[in-house]
Amino acid sequence: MERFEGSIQLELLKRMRRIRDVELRIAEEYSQGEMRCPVHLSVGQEAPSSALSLLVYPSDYAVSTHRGHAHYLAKGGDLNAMIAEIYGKETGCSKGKGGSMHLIDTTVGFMGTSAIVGNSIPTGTGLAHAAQLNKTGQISIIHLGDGAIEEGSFYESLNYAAVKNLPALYLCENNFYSVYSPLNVRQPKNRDFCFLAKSIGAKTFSGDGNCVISSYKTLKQAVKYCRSGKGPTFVELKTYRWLEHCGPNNDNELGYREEREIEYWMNNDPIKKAEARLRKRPEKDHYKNYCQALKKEVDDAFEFAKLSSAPDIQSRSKTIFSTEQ
Amino acid sequence: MERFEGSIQLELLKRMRRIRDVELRIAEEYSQGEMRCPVHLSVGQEAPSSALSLLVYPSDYAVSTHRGHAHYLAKGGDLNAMIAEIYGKETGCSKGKGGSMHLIDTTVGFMGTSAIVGNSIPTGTGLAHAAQLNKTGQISIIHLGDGAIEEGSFYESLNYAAVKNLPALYLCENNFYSVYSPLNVRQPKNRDFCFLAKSIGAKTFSGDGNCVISSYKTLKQAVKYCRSGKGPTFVELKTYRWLEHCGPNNDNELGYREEREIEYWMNNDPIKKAEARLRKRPEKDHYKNYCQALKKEVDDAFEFAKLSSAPDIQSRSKTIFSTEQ
Amino acid sequence: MKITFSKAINFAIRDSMRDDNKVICMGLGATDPKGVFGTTIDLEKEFGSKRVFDIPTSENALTGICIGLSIAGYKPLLTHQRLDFALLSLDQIINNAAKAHYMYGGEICCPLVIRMIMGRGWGQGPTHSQNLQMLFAGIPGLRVVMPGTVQDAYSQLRASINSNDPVIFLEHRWLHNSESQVVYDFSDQDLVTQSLVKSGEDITILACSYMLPEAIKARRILKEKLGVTADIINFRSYRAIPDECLIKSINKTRKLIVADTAMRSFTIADQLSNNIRDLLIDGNSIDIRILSMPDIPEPTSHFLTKGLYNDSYTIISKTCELLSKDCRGLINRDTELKPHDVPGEWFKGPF
Amino acid sequence: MKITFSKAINFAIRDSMRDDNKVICMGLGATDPKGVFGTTIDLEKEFGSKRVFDIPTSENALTGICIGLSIAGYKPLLTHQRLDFALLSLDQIINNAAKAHYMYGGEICCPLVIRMIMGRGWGQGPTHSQNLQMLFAGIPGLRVVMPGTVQDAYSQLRASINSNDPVIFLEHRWLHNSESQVVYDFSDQDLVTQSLVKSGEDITILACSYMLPEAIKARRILKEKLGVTADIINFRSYRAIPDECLIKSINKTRKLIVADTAMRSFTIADQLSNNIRDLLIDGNSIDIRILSMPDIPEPTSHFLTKGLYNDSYTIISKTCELLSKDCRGLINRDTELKPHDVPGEWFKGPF
Ligand SMILES: Cc1ncc(C[n+]2csc(CCOP(=O)(O)OP(=O)(O)O)c2C)c(N)n1
Ligand SMILES: Cc1ncc(C[n+]2csc(CCOP(=O)(O)OP(=O)(O)O)c2C)c(N)n1
Ligand SMILES: [Mg+2]
Ligand SMILES: [Mg+2]
Repeated sequence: MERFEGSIQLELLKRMRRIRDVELRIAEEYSQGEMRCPVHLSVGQEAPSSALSLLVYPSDYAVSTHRGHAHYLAKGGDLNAMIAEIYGKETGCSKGKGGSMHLIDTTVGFMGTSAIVGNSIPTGTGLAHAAQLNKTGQISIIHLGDGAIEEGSFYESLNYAAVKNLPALYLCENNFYSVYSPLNVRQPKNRDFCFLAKSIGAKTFSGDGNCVISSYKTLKQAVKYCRSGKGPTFVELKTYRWLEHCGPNNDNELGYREEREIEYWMNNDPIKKAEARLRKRPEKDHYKNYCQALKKEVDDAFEFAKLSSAPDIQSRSKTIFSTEQ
Repeated sequence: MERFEGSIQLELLKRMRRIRDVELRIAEEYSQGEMRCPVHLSVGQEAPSSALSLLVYPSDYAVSTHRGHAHYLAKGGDLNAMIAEIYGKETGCSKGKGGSMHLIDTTVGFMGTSAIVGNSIPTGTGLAHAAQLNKTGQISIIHLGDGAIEEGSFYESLNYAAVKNLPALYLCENNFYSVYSPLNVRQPKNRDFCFLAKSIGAKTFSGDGNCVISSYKTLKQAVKYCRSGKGPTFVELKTYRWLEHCGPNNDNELGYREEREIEYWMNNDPIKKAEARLRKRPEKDHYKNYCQALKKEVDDAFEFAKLSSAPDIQSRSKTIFSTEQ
Repeated sequence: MKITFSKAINFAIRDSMRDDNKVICMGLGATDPKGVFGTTIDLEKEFGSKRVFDIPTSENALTGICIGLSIAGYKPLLTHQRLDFALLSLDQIINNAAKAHYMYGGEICCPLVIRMIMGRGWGQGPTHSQNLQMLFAGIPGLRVVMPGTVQDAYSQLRASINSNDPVIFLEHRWLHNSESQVVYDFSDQDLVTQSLVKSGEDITILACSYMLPEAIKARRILKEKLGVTADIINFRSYRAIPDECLIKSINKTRKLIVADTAMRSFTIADQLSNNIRDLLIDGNSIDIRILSMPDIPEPTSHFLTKGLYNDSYTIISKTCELLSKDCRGLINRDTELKPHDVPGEWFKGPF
Repeated sequence: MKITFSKAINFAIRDSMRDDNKVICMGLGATDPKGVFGTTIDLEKEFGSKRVFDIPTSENALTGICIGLSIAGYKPLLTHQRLDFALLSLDQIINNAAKAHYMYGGEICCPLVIRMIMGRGWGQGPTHSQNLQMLFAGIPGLRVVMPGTVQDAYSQLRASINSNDPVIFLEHRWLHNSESQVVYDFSDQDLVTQSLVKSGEDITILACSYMLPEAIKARRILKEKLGVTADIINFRSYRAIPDECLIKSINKTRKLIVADTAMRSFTIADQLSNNIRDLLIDGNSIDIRILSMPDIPEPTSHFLTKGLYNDSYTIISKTCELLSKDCRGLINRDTELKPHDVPGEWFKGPF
C-alpha cells in the first residue's frame, strides 16, 4: 500500500465493486425471466478493466466481446442504458436490437462488442488505424479472451497492427477456459501468450489479473507505450471467471473445473484483497459511503430498465440501412 | 563437395534440372495460346522441392499452392498428366477440370494444390492428422509461400498441429514477394518466420533455399524430426522467383524488384552452382546423358499433352458429387 | 421407446462410429459435460479421445483439417454450436470441400459432415439466430439437409456420415427436445428426398426443419376446426428440385405453401416454385405462397421478436388466406403460443 | 472523350478521394505497377501512402479493419482481385459490416465499399470465376451493385463510396476494357435503381454486369435480322425489387428474360420473378425466362468451358424461343464469338 497512492487504490476498488455489484444484480434478477438474452458475466474478472479505466480517456476507442459488461462500464459506458439493453428496452444502448452481447456507447469511445469470438479484434485494429490517422494521440483497446487467441483474426490483426505500427492495445483476460474447454485442448502446452504476441510483432506486458494493483501497474506501462506511438501492445492478465460461462449461476457441479482450482481463485478475490488493504486506511469510510451510493445507483438502473418502454415494434424493420431507399 | 555424397548431389541436380526444363518449356510454349489457364512458374525456386524429393516417400502426403508444378514433380507426380492438365486435356491429372493450379497425383501422395492463398494449409494439416491416426510413420508436407504466412489459416493450422503434435512439415519458400508486393508492406520489419512459427508451436529449421545442398541438409533434419513423431515442423528456405508472378515472361521492366536484387539472385542460381560443382566430378557424363534423356522426356510430355483428346464436354457436369442422385 | 431429437443425433453418431472406425467426431464442446445440447454425450467414453475431441476456436482451419482427414479416408463430423460461427469457414467450405471432388477430376472424395445448429428466440439476436441454408444450398457439390423429425435426426445424420460427399447438416435448436420413436435405419435416399408425413386433400404444405412440427400442429387445428386437410411434406432435403411426392401432391391440391426458416431473400422456395411452374402442366395456375422470415437481422429484444417467427398460427393464417377461409378465433396466438421466444417448458435458457 | 471501364473506376476513386479526405483506398496490389487492372494507377502518387496502400494477404482481418476505420468516420475502399478471395471474409461482412448499423440501434454507420472482381474464361477455373452475388444480396444491410457500363463504373462507384452503408461492388473482369464517354456525376439513386438503356417493343431483357453489353449486341442483331426490338434494362443494382422502369417495360412486353452472370441456383432472378408475378396485374401470365450459368463449378479447361457462358448468342436464342422465332443463321457462334474464353483482343492473359 505504501509506494502506491491511496486515492488510486480506492478508485480502483470502487470501480471493481461497481462492476461486481452490477453483475451480481444481473445474476440475481435473471431468473425473473425478464432479461431474455444470453448473458456472460465477469464476476471474478473485475481487476483488468477497472485498472484500465483509470488509464484511458473517452476519446480512446475500445471494443469487446460477448463478455463485455465490465469493459463497457470501465470505459464509462452508461449503466442505465446497459441494463435497459439487457432488458430489451427502447432506452437500451442499442435500442434493444443488440442485447447483452452488443453494447455500445460512442460518447465514451466504446464502439461495440461482438457475439462472435474474435470478430471485434479486426474492428478494434481498424479503430487503431483511424486513431493513427487522426493524429490525436488516441489509442484503441481490444478486449479479448484466451479463446479468441485461437482465431486467425487475432493473428492477422496483430500482424497488420505491427506492419502499420498502430496504437492498438490488445488486452487479453486469460481465464483459462473457453466455455467448458480448458487451454490444453486448444493450445499447445506451455504456450506463453506474450511470447506469441511478441513474435507476431507486439510489445508485450503481463501481470496479475486478479490483483488490481498489478493490473494497474502493468496496464500503465502498456498504455504509455501504446500511446507514445511505438506500436501495437499486447497485455496478458490471468484471471478467473466465477460463474458459468453463460448465464447467472455457478456451475461448479459440472466438474469441468477442479474444486481446488475454483477455491484457489475465489480465495484470491481481487476485491476482497483490495478491501482488506483498505481496512487499515482512512479512506475506508469513503468507500463505505460509496458502496451505499452504489447500491442506489444499481437499484436505479434496474428500475430505469424495468420502467422503460418496450421498443416500438415498427423499429425492428428500421435502421437496416442508414438511409432507407 | 567432400563430406557430401556425390551421388546425392547428382540426384539433386537432376531433379532441379528436370523442374527447370519443364518450367522453361511451359514458358516457351505458352505464347502458342494452347495452355489457356494461369500458370505460376517456379524457375529459380527449384532447390527446396528437389531436396525434399529425396527425403519423402510416396506414402507421405503433400499439398501445395498456385505455384505447385515443382512440388508436384518433386513428389513424383506424373509429368505427362501435369502437362496434359495445363493443356486442358482428358489425360490431365484432374481431367482438365483443375488446370495448372489444381494438380493432384494420389498415387504418390500428392493430394492437391489450391488457387486460394492459404487454402491448402489446413488440408495438409488434416492429412497430417490422418497420418498420425494411421500410425504408419507418414508425414504431411505443406508447401507455402511467404504471402500465405499472412493468412489466419496458417496460424490456426499450426496451432492445431501443435496441440495434436501432428507430423506436419510446413515448408515455406520465402521468395520475398506476393505478386508485386514486397515483404515490408505485408509483414513487420525484421520478422523472423522461424521465430514466429516457434512461438506458435513448431520446431523450426532454416537454410539456403538457393543452395540445394543446404536445402537438403536442412530438410533432412526437419524431415527426421517430423517423422519421429515429435510434432509440427516448420522450415524456411529463402529463394527467388525469376519470372513474373503469373505467366511465362520476365517482368523486370515493371520495376517492383530492383535490378541489383534480381541480378544477385540470378547469379546465385542453384542449378548453375550445382553444375559447377559437378564439373570436376566423374558423374558429369552421366549428367550430360541425363539432360539429353530429359529433353526427350519433356518433348514427349508435351507431345503427349498435345495429342491427347479434349475431355468429353459432357464431363463438365459430372463428378460434382461422388454419387449422382 | 421414445427418444429426443438430441438423443437421436447422439445415437446416430454412436452407431456410425460403431459401424465405421473411420468416423471421427469433433467440435467445440464435443467432450463437454453438456455434450453440445446432449448430442455428443458419452461418445468420448465409448470411442476414446482419438476419435471424439474438443478443438480450438479456429473454425476456418478446422474445416480444412476435416477436409484433409476426409480425403485421407476418414469421415470427420464437425459441429458448430451455431451456424453463425461457420461463416468463418466459408472459404474452406465453398472453395475447398464443395469443389474437391470436381476440381481434381474425381480423384478424391470429401466425405465430411458439418453440423450447424440454428438458434431462435431468447435474445439470440443478429448473430446467433441466422438460418442461412441458401449459402450452402446454392453451392454445387454440397448436400444440405434439414431434419424436421426425430427420425430424420437419426437417419439423415447416419446417411450424411455414410455419404462420400460433403454434407451440411442443419439442426434447429428448437427441435432438440422433440420426442418420438425411431427406426434405427437409414438409406442414401435420406439425403435427397422429401417425405409425405400427413396426407390430405385441400392444400400442400412443404415445411422444413422446425417448421415441420408447427405445420403438423397447424394441420390438426385446421382439420378439427375447419375440416380442411393438408398434405404435409417434410422438406428435409433442401433442394430446389421438386420431389415426386411433392409433384403428386400439388397436382392434387394445386395449392402450395412453402414454410422455410430462412429469410425471404434467402429461401430456396423461389427457385423451387419456378421449377414447379416449369415442370407441372399448367404450372402458372398453381397458387404458391412462401412463408419465411422477413429480410431483417433478428433483433435481440423479445419485445421486438414478438410476432416475428413463423409458427402454427402463421401457417394457419396463410392456409386460410389461400383457401379464402376465415381464420379468426382458430388459434389465440398470445395465449396458446406463449411465450413466443422459447421452444417450450424444457428450455431453461440462456443458450 | 472515351475512357475505359478501368479508367472510370480509377477516376471514380480519384474524384471521391479529392472530394472527401476520409476516403482510403487499399487492397492487394493497390500500389502495384499494374494497379489492379489499371484501376488504382496513380492514386498513391496523388494521395500518398497513408491513403492508398497495399495490404497483407489477410482478407478476413482487413475487412474488419475497414469496418473499424469506417465506424471511426473514414471511408475505406477495399479491393479483392477476385470475388473468390473474399469468401475468407464472410464472417466480417455478414456478422459485422452488414449488421453494425442495425444491431447497435443505429448508433454507428459502416460506410465501407468492397470491390470484388469476378473472373471468366482463360482457365480461371473453379475458384477464380465465381459470381456469387447472392451471397451478399440476400443479406439485409448490404447493398450490392453490378455495374454494366462505363458510366456505371464511375457513377455507381462514386455513389458507393459516398454512401453511409456497406456496399459490395461487383466488377466483371471482362468489362475492364469496354469504352465509352462518361458524365462525371452520380447520385444516391445509382445504388438502388435500374435503368432503361434501349427501348423496344417485343420483349424485356434485364441484364446485369457483363451480360449487359452482350444483351445490347444481341438486340442489335435481333433488330437487324428479325425486326424484333427489345427493351434492355441495366440490372445494375442487384435487388429482387422490380423497379419502375422494369414494371413499365413488362407491362408493355409481357415477356422477360433475366440474364445474370450467376449460377442457376444463385440468381436472384427467381425471387425477382415471383415478386413480379405478385405485383403485376395478371402476373402469372407473364412469360419469364432466366439465363444463368449452370449449377456446376466452372471447369478450367477451355474445351470444357466452350458453350458454357452466356453471350449475345444465348440471349438471341432465348429471345427467339420466347417469341417462337427461328434463330438459326442469325449468328454463328463459333466464328463470330471466337475464341469463347477471352473478352477480346485486348486480353493477353493469363489473369
Ligand atoms: C466464432 C465463434 N465460435 C464459437 C463461439 C461460441 N463461444 C461463445 S463464447 C466462447 C468462449 C470464448 O472463450 P474466451 O475467448 O476465452 O472468452 P471467455 O468466455 O473466457 O471470456 C465460445 C467458444 C462463438 N461465439 N463464436
Ligand atoms: C485468398 C487469396 N488472396 C489473394 C490471392 C491472389 N494471389 C495469388 S498468388 C498470390 C501471392 C501469394 O504469395 P506467396 O504465398 O508468397 O506465394 P508465391 O506466389 O510467392 O509463390 C496472391 C496474393 C489468392 N489467390 N487468394
Ligand atoms: Mg476464456
Ligand atoms: Mg512469395
